[in-house]
Amino acid sequence: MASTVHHNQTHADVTRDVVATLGTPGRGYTLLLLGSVACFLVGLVTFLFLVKDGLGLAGYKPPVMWSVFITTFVFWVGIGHAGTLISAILFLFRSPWRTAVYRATEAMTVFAVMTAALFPIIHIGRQWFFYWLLPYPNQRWLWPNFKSPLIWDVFAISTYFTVSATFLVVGLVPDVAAARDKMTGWRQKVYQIFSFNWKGTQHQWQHYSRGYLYLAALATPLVLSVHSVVSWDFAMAIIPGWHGTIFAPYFVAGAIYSGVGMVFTLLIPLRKALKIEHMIGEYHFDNLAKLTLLTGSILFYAYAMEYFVSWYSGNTFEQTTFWRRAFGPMWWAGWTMIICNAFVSQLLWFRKIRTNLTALFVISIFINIGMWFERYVIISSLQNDYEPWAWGQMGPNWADWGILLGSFGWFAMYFLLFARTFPVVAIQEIKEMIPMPRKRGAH
Amino acid sequence: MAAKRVPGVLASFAHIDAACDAIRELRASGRKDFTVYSAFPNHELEQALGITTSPVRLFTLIGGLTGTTAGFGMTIWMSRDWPLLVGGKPIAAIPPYVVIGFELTILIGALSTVAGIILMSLRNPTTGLAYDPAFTDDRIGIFVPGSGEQANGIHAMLDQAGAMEVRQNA
Amino acid sequence: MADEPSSTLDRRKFLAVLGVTGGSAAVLSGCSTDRVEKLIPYLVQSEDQVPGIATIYASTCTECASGCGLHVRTREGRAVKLEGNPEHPVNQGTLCARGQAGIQGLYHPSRVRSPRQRQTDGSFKDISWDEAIALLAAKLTAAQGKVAVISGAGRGTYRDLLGAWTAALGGKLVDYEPFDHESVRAANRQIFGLDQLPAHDFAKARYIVSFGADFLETWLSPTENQRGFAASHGYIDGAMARHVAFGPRLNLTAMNADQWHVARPGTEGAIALAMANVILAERTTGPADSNGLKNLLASWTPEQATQISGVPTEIIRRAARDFASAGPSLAVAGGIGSQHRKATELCAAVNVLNYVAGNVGRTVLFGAELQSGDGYGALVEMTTAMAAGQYQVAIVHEANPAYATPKSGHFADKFQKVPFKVALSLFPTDTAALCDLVLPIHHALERWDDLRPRKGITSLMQPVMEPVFGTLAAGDILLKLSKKAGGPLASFNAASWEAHLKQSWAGFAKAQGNGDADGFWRAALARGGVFGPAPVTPVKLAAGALQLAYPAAALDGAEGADSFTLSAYPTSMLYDGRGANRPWLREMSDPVTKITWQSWVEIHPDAANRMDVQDGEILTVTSPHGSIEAPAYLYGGLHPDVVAIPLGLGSNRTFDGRGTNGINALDLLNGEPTGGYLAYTSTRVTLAKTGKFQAIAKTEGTPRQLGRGLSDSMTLTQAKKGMTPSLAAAETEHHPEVEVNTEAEHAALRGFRSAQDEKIKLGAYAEDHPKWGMSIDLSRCTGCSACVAACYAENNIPVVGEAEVLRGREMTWIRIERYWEGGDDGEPLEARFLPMMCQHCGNAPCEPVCPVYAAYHTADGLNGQVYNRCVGTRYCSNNCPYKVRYFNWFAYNKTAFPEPLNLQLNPDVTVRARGVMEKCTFCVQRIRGAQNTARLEDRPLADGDVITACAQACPSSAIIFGNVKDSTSRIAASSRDRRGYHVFEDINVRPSVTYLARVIDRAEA
Amino acid sequence: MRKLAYLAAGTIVLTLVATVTLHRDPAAQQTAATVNDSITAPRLGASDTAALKGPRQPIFFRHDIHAGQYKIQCQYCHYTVAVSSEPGIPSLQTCMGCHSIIAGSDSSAKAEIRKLRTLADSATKTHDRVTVQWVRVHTLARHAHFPHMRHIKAMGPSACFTCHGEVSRMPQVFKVNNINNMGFCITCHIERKVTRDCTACHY
Repeated sequence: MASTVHHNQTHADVTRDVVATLGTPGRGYTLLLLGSVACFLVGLVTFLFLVKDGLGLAGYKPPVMWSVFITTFVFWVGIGHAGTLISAILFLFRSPWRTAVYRATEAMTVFAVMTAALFPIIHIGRQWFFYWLLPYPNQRWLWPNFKSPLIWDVFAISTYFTVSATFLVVGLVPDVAAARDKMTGWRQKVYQIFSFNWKGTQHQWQHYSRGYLYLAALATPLVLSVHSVVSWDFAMAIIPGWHGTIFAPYFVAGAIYSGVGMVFTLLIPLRKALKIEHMIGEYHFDNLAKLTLLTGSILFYAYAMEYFVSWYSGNTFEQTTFWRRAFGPMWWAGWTMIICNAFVSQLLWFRKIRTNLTALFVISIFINIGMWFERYVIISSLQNDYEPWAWGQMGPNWADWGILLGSFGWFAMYFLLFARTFPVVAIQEIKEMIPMPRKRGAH
Repeated sequence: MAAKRVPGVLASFAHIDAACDAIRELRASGRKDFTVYSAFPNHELEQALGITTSPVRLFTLIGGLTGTTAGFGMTIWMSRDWPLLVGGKPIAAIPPYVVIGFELTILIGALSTVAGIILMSLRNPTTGLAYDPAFTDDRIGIFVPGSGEQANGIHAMLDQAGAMEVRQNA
Repeated sequence: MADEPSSTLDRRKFLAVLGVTGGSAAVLSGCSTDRVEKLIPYLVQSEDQVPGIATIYASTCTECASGCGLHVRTREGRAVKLEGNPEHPVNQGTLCARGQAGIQGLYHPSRVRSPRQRQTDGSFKDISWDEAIALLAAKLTAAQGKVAVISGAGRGTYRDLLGAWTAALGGKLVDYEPFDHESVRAANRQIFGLDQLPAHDFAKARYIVSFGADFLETWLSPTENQRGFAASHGYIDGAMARHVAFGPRLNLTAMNADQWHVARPGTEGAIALAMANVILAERTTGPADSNGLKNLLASWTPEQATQISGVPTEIIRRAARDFASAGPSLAVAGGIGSQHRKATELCAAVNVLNYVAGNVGRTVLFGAELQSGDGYGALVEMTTAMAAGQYQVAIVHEANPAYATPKSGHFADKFQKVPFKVALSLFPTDTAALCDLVLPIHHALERWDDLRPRKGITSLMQPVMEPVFGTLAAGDILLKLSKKAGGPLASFNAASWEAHLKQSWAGFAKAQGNGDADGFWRAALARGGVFGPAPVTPVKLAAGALQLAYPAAALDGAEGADSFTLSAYPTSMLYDGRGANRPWLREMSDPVTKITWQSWVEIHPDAANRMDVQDGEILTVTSPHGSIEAPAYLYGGLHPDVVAIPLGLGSNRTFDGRGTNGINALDLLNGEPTGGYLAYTSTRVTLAKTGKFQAIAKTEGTPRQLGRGLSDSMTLTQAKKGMTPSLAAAETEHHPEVEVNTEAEHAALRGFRSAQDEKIKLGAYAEDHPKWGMSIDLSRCTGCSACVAACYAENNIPVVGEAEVLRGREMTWIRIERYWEGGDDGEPLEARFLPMMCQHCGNAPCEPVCPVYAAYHTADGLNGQVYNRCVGTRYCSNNCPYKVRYFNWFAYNKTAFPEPLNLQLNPDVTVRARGVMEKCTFCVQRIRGAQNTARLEDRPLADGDVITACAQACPSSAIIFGNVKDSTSRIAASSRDRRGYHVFEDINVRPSVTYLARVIDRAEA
Repeated sequence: MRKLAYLAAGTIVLTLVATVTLHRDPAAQQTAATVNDSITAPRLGASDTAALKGPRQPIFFRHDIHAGQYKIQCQYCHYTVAVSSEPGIPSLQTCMGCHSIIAGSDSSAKAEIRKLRTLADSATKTHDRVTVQWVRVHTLARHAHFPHMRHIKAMGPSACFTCHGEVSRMPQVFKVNNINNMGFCITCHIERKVTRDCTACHY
């Protein structure tokens, strides 16, 4: 408990410090924000071109019908997972170290899913008919095909977005109220609205804490399901290299791994910028790093299994695929993924590294890159499936990179806005950790 | 909205045990209509107040079940409404529909939970009750409606229980 | 059918442009229905044009000299597809890719649209027909007989008219055909004293030897040859003819041989003579008067032949014995690609071989007299005369010698010595570009005409539609000129070309002993012509036979380590360059190399290693006569001492008027006629690396089967034993047969399937339906790609162009996969073909993954693809094991059919919009059409009511389509064949396409 | 409190059920095919066409007079409707078949028929292809194929009304049903229990 909260920190301190992060932004922040908006605009323009002239602008080379877009889609969905894991699952486990970091990670989740949700629209051939994927009543009397993993995606992603967004907002209410009570003038009015007139009466707390618990309980299986569903986009297909039973757990582990990676990338600079080092400290990163180590090792195992199974199956299609992953024309991608994910994560066995923020930050960059490439490599299985005559190479081009860049801009934009507008540290949950002062001393 | 202010006594405590004492006394004196403010949920307070489990869980349950039925109902009905054979699979195949059923369970379950929180909280409106910004910071507040002589009695009692400050508003 | 002769063309009003339904197909499949459309009625109702129903006119193909019969499918007064005329003896209902692409010549945007006159500054100006006629008439009168005429028109009434007309003028006429097979004729003259091209009956031959004759590509009458070849070489209950090929290059013909033996270029003759020698020596058979040859041939021992050609002695011996004993057998030679300085001697040798084996009169049929021109020699003669200033006016009709003759022959310069030059041409060809006056003429589908491809066959052409542009029939031009010029031409006074043709046909009718000229004409028109048997001329050895000799073929250019013998060969797609401006032929890829849109230089891998040349590296090829630059294509199917370059590209005028990319291999050749012909394999060239690279636009991913059993084959012995492909493979590879599924698995599957079947007793699936299926006999398929062309024409498949092909985005619904077998460490390189299209799987992996049911299974077993429902997730293509789904990355429907090419679009098939997936539909429009007709006639569908475009076109009838449930149908029978197998059987997708393994008659000694 | 909970759940269920059941499209109701008894078409002049529904045609051709008053069978002019997917637009020759004799009763009719005659002469005499350019009223989306003959075969000669409305009462033809509304086709196909296979129309 001691290390959760900075020693001799009072309730008032917590409120003060956190509310302090909501002040007017400095130049650095503004530049960052503008930068991310610019990136987003690049993506937007690229998208408009895709709609105008057709997907052909992107570097698609049959038989690889999916490329960077789906890669990035899966990447962002994955990022989301760490957030919900920390905020929901660790909440159920009453894990003390989560309180300081969960708000930021959960925000990350919501924005990551928002980013991911763009891709199903971007990557289809006739974007303007996207709504055909939804089961809405229409005069044709046509319904979507619920057997298609893509429809599962639609449901999984939209559910995931709604639920995690709700979870975030609900969690925010008391803290926004706290902020409100420190504010003056128009700010106060604004926060008053977002606090839904929260007062903190015993009745409010009674229903609130219960409801919050149930939300967490619902979100928990959701996290596990969403990336399983995404993994089935591949696993349900018959493509060698995709058609694997371990995909669901393997993807979920990967998702959390990549998510935590992103948490490092975001929090390490953030805590400095917002001067909340004393709230988010070594202790938290150490635990996060352990989580990374665990999921990283699961990935290690999964990779090993994939190769073993393909060899052991004696199935020539599988064998070819994995041989080419390691030694084919895209060997570099294959090894990037293995090194960044399976090997780099093993460094975290050492406490020294787990507690060295610079090291963690560097590693987190490797993780992000590695996990993007994992999806890229998986999709590259399409290059050499059953029909040798149709084999080909994938060749991303400016359009692919434009969209990728745009997605990062879009994500960063929202995250930055959030960090300055809402408490990135859960005020009331931290306070819960600090014992109330007593008149008659502690008993 | 400028609702008319409820007359009563508002005490603000810095010490949890003091607050609990006060609450116990109030309950002992047979009062239930008072309001306790705190910046975070606190077990001692809950015990002192004798809080019961919130009925929100019912919303979650019913919402969830609705979701499940909706999920399976929709998929199966829609597949049969215009039967189309794909990949030699049964027209209405259960395994793939489990996904939809599950997602809707979560979705509707979660939404109805939130609805529950809101509906339930509305049953004890806070409008017009005296309030102090410190209550979301580090103070615990107790507001007891009442006026005149009765109010003075409460005032004394709260003071004596160890409130940092007590004020009456008519 | 066009069964009435009235001259009015009103009945074929050209409405498509105005679009009753005509324009419809050209509109993309978006919901663009709100724009105002006009309905343009016919002025006069036509009896034989029912809107919405195809009308078919019989006609004749003019894409090469073989003169196949056409059925022209027209809709609302515009031709939409060319198909074979089943009654025509040459092609009997089938049609090659080049023939089908003829329709793109009709609608070609770069056609000359009005008469054009050269200005003093060299530019061209459009003028009216009257001006043009007046101008030329004046010139003709002034020329006083100094008129040279080069005619590419085949034998027929027009040629007769042109001949008489030229004679009347006192001018000289040369019949010019770039691939004229002069050497074959010369040899026949020498050996048999017959100056003609015989017909060859491949169907009857039991043993076929080709000495570099590409009879499946360009040699004489390819479609007819292929039909015959398939009939004899295709495996039918335990028997098939054997085909052995000798030659320097593994061309499509050699790829279809049971064995290909690489021979040094120019040495095939030695082998032929050796074989003849062995046959005579062993006296197995042969007519009596061949004894005279015995001593002559004695010197040509197999050993010597081995020494010269490099082909092992025992192979020659066995070939000789089998050749003699098979009877009747057939040896062919004189292919353009192997036409070297001693081509005549080669053909002579082969004549002797055929003679001693007793094939002449059985498989080699003299008397048919296939049409041919006067030969390259005659052309050169005329151009020399031109250079000498002996002509005032030169008229070139449908010929392009400026392109089709080597630069070193200086045709252009000599031709330009003629003061006034006229081209009667469809396109602004290289030759037309040199002329002073260009007169645009009708396409074969726009005019009345006839053709006599051989004795006994007179094939008619009729206008199937209004002319696309302001052109005239060449015949009418001649007659107009005659009227204008008068004088010697005054006698040509027919009212019109059509009248003249009818008149001459009246004579023909009389000659045929038919009184009712009109009825005769009517019948001929309906049938497509008058088809009788060709007379057979008895053949004896001529004196020339005893001058038989075979010296080594001389070559230009220095022999040497770094120099190679160049073989400039014609491809079956581009032919003499006529195909070069047909988008389909350019994109469909060459059947051998699978390269599209580009030129290439074939070089043997060993030589490439020696010179350290990579695939796609641009090489400078230099000969004594010129030099070209083209990317290298490493090809094992060559004699190591040979480089081969395809002909047909590198013209200055084409599709978009910007000239075909690529190079013209003729630039490297010697323009001097050798014995009256142009020697295409006669030059030594040197190669130099440029260091530049070019990505080669191949449609091939990986050319090896990797033991995945795609295109299965078995030996004749195995086939006779009734082995299944998997058993045969097990035997050949000496491993126990790999059970696809164990018995337990089979049981499980059966359970699973029956479960499936009762689960789908819902909606439309409950009723009784046919199950459409297809079978493809790989022992008949030659990889010629006629099916691909048919598919392009029938299904409005867009041409995407070189850049997109380089990104692997070609849209060929049916593609011919060409896999290599062997080739390394000494074993012979062999090719396997596999026509791959949507397999219409029972358990289609593409269907369940589509989120919007755009891909689904129809009740009659089709894998339906609903374009307008498709949102383009492309998941179906990812999940297709056969990779036969094609995506519209861009709005190809807007770019691929420039006006007026869009008039060819089939109104029964939606043109796919941008962003949707498309694929083979088993020609569902034909299925539904047949079902509609059957319903109107209250009858059930009969076997053969539905035939897919590919099956219809296939010259070797390798494709069978029909209802598998109907046990009496041909498809049901062939699906039961022991050779039948499915590709990737073990992933249990249950394809509807059954392949019958190819049978190879290996020489098991 | 429990009441509240049930209430909340109830509403959720209701909304869901509503979405899946209340989707039948009212637009997809057909006008019944009725062979109409004698009609006397109103007197109208070309000037009135602006007031009438439907696009204005180059010649004010009166379906109500031809098909209604004089009961000329649709197939007389739309000559291929029973055998082909295309109904067939009558050629000028067909019109002239009668109108070389019939010159029209009132002035406006006379005027229109005169237009027709001049067109017909010019087209046959001179060789330019000028002819009437009727404005198309019903244009089916290009990705849908509609075999007219099968519908005539199945539903009889007066089936035309089912989709095109009672043309025999229309002085100037206008669109009664949105034939590009797929629901319009499907409703009928369901009612008559005929195929709903996608590739029956889409290929």
